[in-house]
Order: sequence, then structure tokens, then C-alpha cells
Amino acid sequence: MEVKKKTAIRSMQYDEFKNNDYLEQMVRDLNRDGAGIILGSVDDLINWGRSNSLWSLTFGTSCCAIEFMALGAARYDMARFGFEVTRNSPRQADMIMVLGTITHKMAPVLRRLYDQMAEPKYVVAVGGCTISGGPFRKSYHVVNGIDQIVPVDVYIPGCPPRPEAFYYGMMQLQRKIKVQKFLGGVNRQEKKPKDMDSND
Amino acid sequence: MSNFSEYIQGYVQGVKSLLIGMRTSMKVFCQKPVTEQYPENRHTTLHIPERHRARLVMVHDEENHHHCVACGICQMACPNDTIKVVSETYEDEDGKKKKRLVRYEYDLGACMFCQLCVNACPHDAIRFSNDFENAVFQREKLYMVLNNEGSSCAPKK
Amino acid sequence: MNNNSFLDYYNIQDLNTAIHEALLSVMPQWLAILLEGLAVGLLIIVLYAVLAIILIYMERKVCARFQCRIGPNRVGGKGGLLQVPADVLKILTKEIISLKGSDRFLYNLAPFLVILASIFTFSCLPWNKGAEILRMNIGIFFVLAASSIGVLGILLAGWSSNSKYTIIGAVRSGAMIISYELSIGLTVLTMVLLSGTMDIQNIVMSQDRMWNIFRGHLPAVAAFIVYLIAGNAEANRGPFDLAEAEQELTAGYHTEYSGMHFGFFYLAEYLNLFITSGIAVTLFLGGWMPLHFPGLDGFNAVMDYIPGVIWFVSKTFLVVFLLMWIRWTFPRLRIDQVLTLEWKYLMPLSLLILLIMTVCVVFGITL
Amino acid sequence: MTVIEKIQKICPEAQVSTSGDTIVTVPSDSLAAVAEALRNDDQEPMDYLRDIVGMDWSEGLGALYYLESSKTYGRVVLKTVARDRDEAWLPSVCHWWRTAEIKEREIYDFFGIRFIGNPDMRRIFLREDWKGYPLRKDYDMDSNPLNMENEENADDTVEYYLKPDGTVEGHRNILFDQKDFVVNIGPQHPSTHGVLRMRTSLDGETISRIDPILGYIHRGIEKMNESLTYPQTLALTDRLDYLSAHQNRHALCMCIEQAMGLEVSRRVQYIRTIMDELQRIDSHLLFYSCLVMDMGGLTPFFYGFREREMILDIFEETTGGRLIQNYNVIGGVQADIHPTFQQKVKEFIKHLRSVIQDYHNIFTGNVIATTRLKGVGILTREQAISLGATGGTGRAAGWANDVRKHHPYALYGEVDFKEVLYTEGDSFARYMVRMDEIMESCHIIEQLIDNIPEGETRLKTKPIIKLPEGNFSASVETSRGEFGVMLESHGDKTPYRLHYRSTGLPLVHAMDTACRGNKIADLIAIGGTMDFVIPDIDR
Repeated sequence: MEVKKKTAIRSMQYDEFKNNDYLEQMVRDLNRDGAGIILGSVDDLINWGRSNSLWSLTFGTSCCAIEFMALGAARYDMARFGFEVTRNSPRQADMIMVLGTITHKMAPVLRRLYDQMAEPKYVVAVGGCTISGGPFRKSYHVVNGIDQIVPVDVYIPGCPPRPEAFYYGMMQLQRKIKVQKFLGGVNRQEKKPKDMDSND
Repeated sequence: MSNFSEYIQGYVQGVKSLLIGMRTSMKVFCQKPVTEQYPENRHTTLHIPERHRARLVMVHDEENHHHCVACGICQMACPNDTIKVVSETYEDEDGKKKKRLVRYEYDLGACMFCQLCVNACPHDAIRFSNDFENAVFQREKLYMVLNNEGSSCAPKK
Repeated sequence: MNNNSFLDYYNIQDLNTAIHEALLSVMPQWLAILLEGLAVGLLIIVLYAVLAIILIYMERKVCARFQCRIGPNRVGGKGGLLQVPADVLKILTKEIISLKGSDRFLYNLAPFLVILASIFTFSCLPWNKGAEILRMNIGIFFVLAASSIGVLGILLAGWSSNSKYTIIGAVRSGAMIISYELSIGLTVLTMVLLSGTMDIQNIVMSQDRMWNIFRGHLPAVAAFIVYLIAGNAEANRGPFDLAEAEQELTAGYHTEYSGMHFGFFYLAEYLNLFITSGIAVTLFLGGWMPLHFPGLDGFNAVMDYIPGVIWFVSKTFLVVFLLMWIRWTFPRLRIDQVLTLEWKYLMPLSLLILLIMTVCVVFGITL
Repeated sequence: MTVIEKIQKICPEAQVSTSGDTIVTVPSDSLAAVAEALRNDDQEPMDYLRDIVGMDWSEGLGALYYLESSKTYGRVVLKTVARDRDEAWLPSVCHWWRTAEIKEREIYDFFGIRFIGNPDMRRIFLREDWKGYPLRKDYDMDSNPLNMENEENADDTVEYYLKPDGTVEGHRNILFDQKDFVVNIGPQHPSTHGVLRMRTSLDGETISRIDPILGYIHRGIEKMNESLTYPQTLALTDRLDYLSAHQNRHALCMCIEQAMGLEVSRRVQYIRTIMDELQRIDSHLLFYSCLVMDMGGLTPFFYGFREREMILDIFEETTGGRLIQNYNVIGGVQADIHPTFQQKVKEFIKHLRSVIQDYHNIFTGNVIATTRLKGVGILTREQAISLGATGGTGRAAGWANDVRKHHPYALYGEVDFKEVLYTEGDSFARYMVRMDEIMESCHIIEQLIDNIPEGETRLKTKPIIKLPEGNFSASVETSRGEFGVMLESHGDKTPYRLHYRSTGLPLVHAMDTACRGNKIADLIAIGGTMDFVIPDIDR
């Protein structure tokens, strides 16, 4: 029941979200070691901040990027969630929204941008192309699912997804962040090189 | 001298155009925002057009019957192998060999919503639903089985 | 200083003196000064942070309205009041990346220089009668000098990051700020001329009969506009945000900064907006001085009931709104346009204003 | 004297085939002579090279050259086959049509045909270390696994020339010098409208050269088409230039219907025309928004999107999709228009006419905007034609190239509309062409919306469609230029080759010409007014 309280999102019921079993499993795994109450509440505070301030790196390659622009526009207004601060520099972003097909030529660039991001960082795969190669999965030049390149936190299916579906996915990500433990293991989910290349 | 008057004119014209711009933006400032608030409006004003394609579903009636005869035309029509129809053959009472559906597998994560499967289906067994809230944490959750558990093909009338 | 009784009522000079004396009675002088210094330092930093949060929130809400949308409204109540604190909390917990090929020392120093410059200028703002942190007889001169440290920070940030985008951003910013300092200096000089002093508090005091913008009429209004444009440019805000120019240089000079380092640049940007407006208010709109008109004694007395700090803050936010309005209306200028605007239009204009103002002051054609 | 007679005069061995389009086959030796004669003809100069389509026939590798005259709008197609499959080469035609510079690169990349005399024979879409040529019929699809190493780009190019003994040899042309200050703009950059990468060498803030690097969204659609049935190929057209989804699909449907000999009903023609024009307004509104945003004015961006959402609503009610609509199908449209369609369209046009003045007030008239756009990035009419820069870019330079006007399709022959032409050729003219076209589109829709006749919305077609043998093509005016479909059928249920004329490829190629000597900020403005969509270029 702790999960329910922690992952509450305004105007949404717990049961209206899909894939809750994953979060429950995550909480069980994290609680196995146990944590102090003080540490726990500090964690909650930090997670509140982190989940409400997801600045995305715009990584639009094709169609979904246009829907992302629509998301930022007046009708759907990302700003309501505080997502509107899209950063163009990977250093300042908290999550990378991969919008559109990732080709073989683009894959190293995506990986590099991901490496350049500051921890803690998240990846949202938007649209069929990023999830599985989508319409182009039989092509010779398309990566069939970006999970081969970077760890993905949330998948938003659609071709392209509706703006509302974007929000649904973003709220899923917020919920995932809320149950994580910042003071234990959120950073460095992957081993990373000591020094980063410059971004030119 | 004409140069100087041009300079002044440029000055005035420029300032005027800037003021017109500022007036326009202030006009919009005073208008009502056009924002729709999802998820607050989820159960109220949110309008999803009926024809919107968010997810493939199989139509089931109250008795848990669907209309799929496992012909596999949809699987053939699909451009990128999103649909897999798993069927088995059985003998009916008359001893005729017949095909029936076991699992109708569908990969939402690869679907391109081209509607070719729905167009191709001779029995209108599948259609697209408006349920767009499909984001998940695990890739496996996007592989779906569309026929309900224990469902069977509707008997011919 | 004739009928400003209520202004004196809000004067906190006496309170300061009282605290100082109380402290002296229980401890030696050096300790008392140290303690006061610490308290004031803390006060500045807290005020600085709080103002930055308010300004960022305001910017996000105001720009949302200009763009027919709502703006933050889901974090902390209906108005989204806690959106910016959430961002701050997030930024504090972000990793700070060290770069290969960068000049570590300068790279780390740059954000502090930028923050330092804005804190210096911030300290000079007169909030109320008797409420200023730094007071010196060349106050306005000090403001001009201190704000120039900021450009040094930007230049260093751009250079030490070892990236091509940042260096272009930094050079743009350098070229721009050096140009616009001229106009700022000249318009400030105009007002110094009118007030007859460089001490910031005295400039405010000299407006007790009437604000400078009315006193200096035509040249003062023109100087106000020139100052706003130039100040906007110096604060690196749109339409003069060439140094960041998202669409051209991804994030300009701070492209390579992450975590709180970036946070410093972000905070400084908004505080510079406040400072620019604050100085504009001090010079032209009477600072904390209430709205006075000569002859309307009753009206003036009523105005005096409102404390000076409220006058100052509300006037400043009004100017801040004006600058936001400008920012959210116009497209960005190109670098050569920026320089053309300064050298071909603003510079001659501000010289002309200075000349007219001199004539006005000499012949007493001021109100 | 017809064009074919002219060709036969120069090259008597030229053969003419008329299955589908009329195609004149000339031997590769006389291609150069024919090209020169056609280009420099007095009465009907074939000065606009629509496209070069690489081909892998069983008799060898080769290319089709689609030519058009900007004077008479007459068209002709040349076909030529290279001699040797392994050492294939053809003479370059880039001396007569500059657009060939980049199109020949594409063919080199896909088929490995080297063009003698083209100064820049690098790979264009694929990585420089890519093995093999994917559009050859014998290409092994698994020969290039995902390579996660960063790609290093060479600073020089190869130019091939013919040695006297008939062998081909290359020498290197320098692109960027050691001392050039080269800035990478893209592939992930906020204002390249996708994943275009431009290596830009700068002299201070001034651009001295741009080398566009493409292929970051190359999905191999043309190769995929060869294994898809005709209805399946339709689905991918929406994803080319997603802001002209209807128009792209319209072109392919027209091409297939023409090959099948299918005549769609008047109702379908009306619906398609209206949808095309709505799509054009949609795209131009987005163009306005993006251009303004690229130039740093964020607020007008929201105005454009506010109105665009209304179009998307109309689209979604009828087609079920906001961006990718899947509406046109072979023989008609997917579903009849929604009952509220006509009323909503009329409301929208009324609303648009009332707010469009705001757009101009806040941006067009603004002194900052005009000085940033006027006189910047000039393309002359001759340059535009030679570079094949169609659409608004060409029309801004005074080149009347509107397919709707000069090769009418659907109902464009019957409605009254003006082809918007400017002569300045600068960024401002390109911007104004689009803004004026919004009004023209409104005008077209208003003529049609109340008169949609009753009729079949979708003709029954066989589940498996086979086209007769031959070459077929169709072209439409999309939101940003001429989009062409070039199809070769060998009588199967899948196309033998299905090529799309990218509207954006010539525009990106024109960037170097238009940008030199301007500032970085101008690069963004010029790129914005060129209005290209990268997935359409890379395909």
C-alpha cells in the first residue's frame, strides 16, 4: 500500500495506470535492505523534486518530434507539469526523450548524447520506431529497438502517440522516480567513463 | 540630407513596428488560454475522435465470443509482422478438419496503425480502439494477446 | 525633507543603529561587526534565492499567458507555486560533470564570477530609506563596474569549456556587453547630472519632489527607454539573448555546464533582470520614493503611508514585466544588428540625450 | 520537332518505349551529348532536372533522368545503362544541372555507380565505412551489423575521371582545410528541423562553406518498398514528409491508380483536394511557427500551433490520425468524411482569416524580422532551376513551378487559384510565398467545400494488386515542393523499384549556395525559410 501512496499522481487513480506490478516489484526489491526513516523522508523529498522537474533533452528525429512540439504548444502545454524546460544541451537534461526512428548512423550519436548527460538520467522511448523499429523494422539501416543501445525506462507506444499518451508516459516515469531511492543506487545505473568528451 | 531623413524615418518605422508587435502580444495576453488539461479532463471534456487508432483490439460479445476464424489474412496484410495468428486444427462433430484460433498475438510496440489488417479482415473480428494510455515500463508488456481467455469463435448463424 | 514624516517612520536606519549598539554592549566591536556581516551576508543570499525563485515562477507564468497557455499548475496547489522549488531541489542533486580538455580551474570559477557580479550589484539596490547594504558616495559607479565582472565570467565559461559553441556564445556576449555598457554609462550619467550625485540613496532622495522621469521630462523619458534596451542587452535577455541563442548555439556559453554550475548561470540570469529593473527604478522612477507631485500635498501624504520597500518592489516588478513583455514578443537580433543598433542608433541618441539634459540642467528647464 | 525527334537526331540509336511513361533509352556514350543539347535547346530548354533514379536492371546498373522545361513544362525521360556491372560508371550531368551533384551522390551510395566528373563522390546517406550498395538486387541485408563506433568524416572528397585507356581513377578534392574553423551544426540541433548535420566552416560569424551530411534518418524506405505489396507501400509514404502526409500518399495512390487504369469518383477527388489543401495550411502554419522560433521569437510559435491544432482536430475526426493519417487508399479514401467535416472546415477558415493579421503584426512587419530576412540567402531564378529547388523556394525566386498549375491533377484544373510568385529570391520572399499560399489554400477549399458531390468513396480492389509492366510516375505539389513517385513494375504484386522524388534534397543542397557569406544566425533563418523536412530527404 506504500506504493500506492508514493506513486500518487494528481487526478489519476492508482488503478488507472498500467504495469503497476513492475513498480511493486521494484519497491519490494529496494525495501529488502531496509532504510532508515530519516533517510527515507529525505529520499521522498528529493524524489518529489526530481519527479516534478523533468527537463528533457529534445532528441527528435522524425514524426514523433512534431507531436512533441504540439505537446509543448498551447493546447497541451507541457508547462503544466513543469516539463517545458527542454534543454538542448545534454549536460543540463534529466531525461532523453527519443522521438523517432534511430538509424545505424544515428545510434552512436544517441549513445554519445546519453553518455554526456548528468546523472541521474532517464530514457523514454516514444513511438513504434524507438521501441522496436516500428514500420521500419525490416530495413537494413534501422535499429530495432533502442533498448539495444541505452537502458529504457518508459515505453510509449503509438505511431505517433497522441499528446495525451505522452503525458501518460511521462506520469509513469514520474511514478517510477518516486519509488526509487536517490540515496542508494539511482546514480550510476551503468558504469560510465571517467571523463567525458567535449560536446562539439 | 535625404540620408538623414531616411535615418530618422527608419527609426520611426522601426519603433512603430515594434509597438504594433507589443500590442498584438498584449492582446493575446488578455485572451483566455486554450489549454486542455489532461489528466484532469480525463473523465470530463477529453474528446478522442471515434476513428482514432490507439490499439488493436479483438471484438468480443457478452458470451465471450469473437469472430476470428484464424484465416491469417491480417497477418499477411501486416507490413511489419506485428500480428501473429496461432491456430490449431481440430475435427468437428462431422469429422471435418477445421482451424480455430489459439492465440492472437499482437505487438503494440511495433504497430504502425496502417489499418490494413482491419481492412483485410473478412469478419470484422478486429478493430482499433481509442485506449491510448499504453505506456509501460517493460517492453514485454507491449506484446499482447488479443483474444480473451477461454473465448471462442462465435457460431455461424 | 519637509513633510516626509511617514517616510522617516519606515526608516530602518535607527533600528540598525539600535541593533548595533545592543550588540556592542555585550561583545567587542570586531565580533559585533563580524556577526552583523554574517547576518547581512546570509540575508543577501536568502533574498537572492527567494527573488530568483519568484522571478523564474513569474517568467514561466507570464510567458505562458503571452502564449495562450496556463503554465505550471500541477506542482504544489493549483497555481503550481512549488514548481520552481522542485526544480531547485532537482538541480542541487544533479551530478556536476568534469570535462576532458577543459581548464578545470577557470571552468569551475566562471559560474561563481557571474554570481559574484550579480550579488555585488544586488547589494547596492536601495530597498528603503536606510535599507541598503552597500552605500558609498560613488555607488552608481560601483554598480557599473561590478556588473562588468559578469561578462568576465561568461567569457571564461565559454573559453574554458573547450567547445566551439561556447566560445562563439562567449565572444558574442563579450562584444555585445562592451558595446552596450556605453549606452548604459551615458544614460546613467544623464541621471547623475539631473540628480547631482552618484550616491544611490541620494539619487533617490533627490526625487522626493518628483520622480526623475517627470523631472527630466523629454530627455529623461528617452534615457529611460535607452537604458531599458541597453540594460536588457546587458542582462543577456531576449531579444538580445545571442550568447545563449538556443536555436543557433544549443545553449551558448553554458552548453557544457551541468548541475548547480548551470543553476548559477540560470539564477544569475534572472537576478540580472531584477537588478537591471531595480537600477532603472532607482534612477528614473524614484526608487523607494512614493509617487509625489509638487503641490498635491494631501495626495503625497497618502502615498507616504505605503512603505518604501513596497514602492520599490512593485515598481521593479512592473519594469520586470515590461522586460518580459518585450522578451516574449520579439525575435532575436542578429549579431551585426545588435551592434548596428548600439553604434548607429542608441549611442548617438544617448549622447544627444546627455547634451539636452546638460542644457536643461544648466538653464534650469527641468520641472 | 518533338523532343524525341531531337534526341534521335543527335543519337540515332535511341530507343523509345511507351509502356507507362514514354522513355527514351540512350547509350551511356551519347548521354552527355544528348543532355547538353536538351539543356541548351532554344525553344524548349530542358533546364530542370526533376530527378535521377538509379536502377538495377538485369541487363546492368543504370539511371533514369526525368527532365522538364521551365519554359514549356514539357517533360521527357532518358534512360541509360552503364556498361560494366562491377566497374559501373556514367558521365556526370552536373555541369548542366547542379542538382545532379547531390542526386548522383545518392545513386553512388545506393548502387555504386561512379559519375565521371562529379566533384563530390562520397557516400551521402550511409556511413563512410558502409560495405556494399544496398539498393542493388544482390545486396546482402545482413552484411552491415550495427556499428556503435563514432563516425569520422573525411575532410576531402573523391572526384573520378576517365583515363585515356578507359579505366576510371579518382583524385581528392579538399573540402575543409586544416586552418578552417569547422563547427558541427547537428545532427541533434534544435533548429535543423530534424537530424540534418551541417559542417559549417566559419570566418568569425561568417559562413564560408556548408557541407550537409545526411542519412541520420535514412530508413531505406525505397529498398523496403521492393518487398512490400502495393497497399503496404502506401503506409510508408506518410512517414516521408510527415507534414505533407496526405499529398505524398495522394501521389502514390495516383500513380498506382493510373497504372491500374482505375478512375476514382468525383467525391474522392473533392475530398483529396480539400485534404491536400488543409495539409498545406497545416504545414505552412508549422513553417511559420518553426521559422519564428528559430529566429528566437517564441510567442508567435504558439499562435501557429494554436490554429494548427484546429486542423489536426478536423483531420483526426475524419481520418483517425493527427499527423500520420493513412487516409488515401488505392481507389479512394479510407472512410467517408465525418458528418461535421464541412462545418468545421468552414469555421476554421473563418477563424484563420480573422487571426492571420496577428501573425503579420507580431512578426512580418517587425523591423527585427524584416531586416533579418530581407536580402538574406538569395537564390536567383537560374540557380533555383539548376538546383531543382522547387516549391516555395523556387517560386520566391520567380520560377513558376507549381505542379498544381502546370500539370494539374485531382481538381486543380477546375478550381481558381493564383500561383504565388515573388522575384526577390531572398528569405523574406520565401516566407511571404508561404504566408500567401495559406490564403490561396483557403480560397481553394472555400470553392470546394460546399459542393462535394455524392459518390463512391472507395472502389473495390482485389486483395492482391498487380500492376502491368512498365514505368509509371506521378507528381504532386506538396507543402514544400514537387514530390514525385517513380515506379517501375515488372508485373509482380510488389514494385520492382519505387523511388520518391524528395522535395527537400535539392533544398538542402541549395543551402551552401544560399548561405555563403552570411552569418550563423542567417543559416538558421535560411534553413527555416527553405522549409525542409529531413525524413523526406533521407527516406
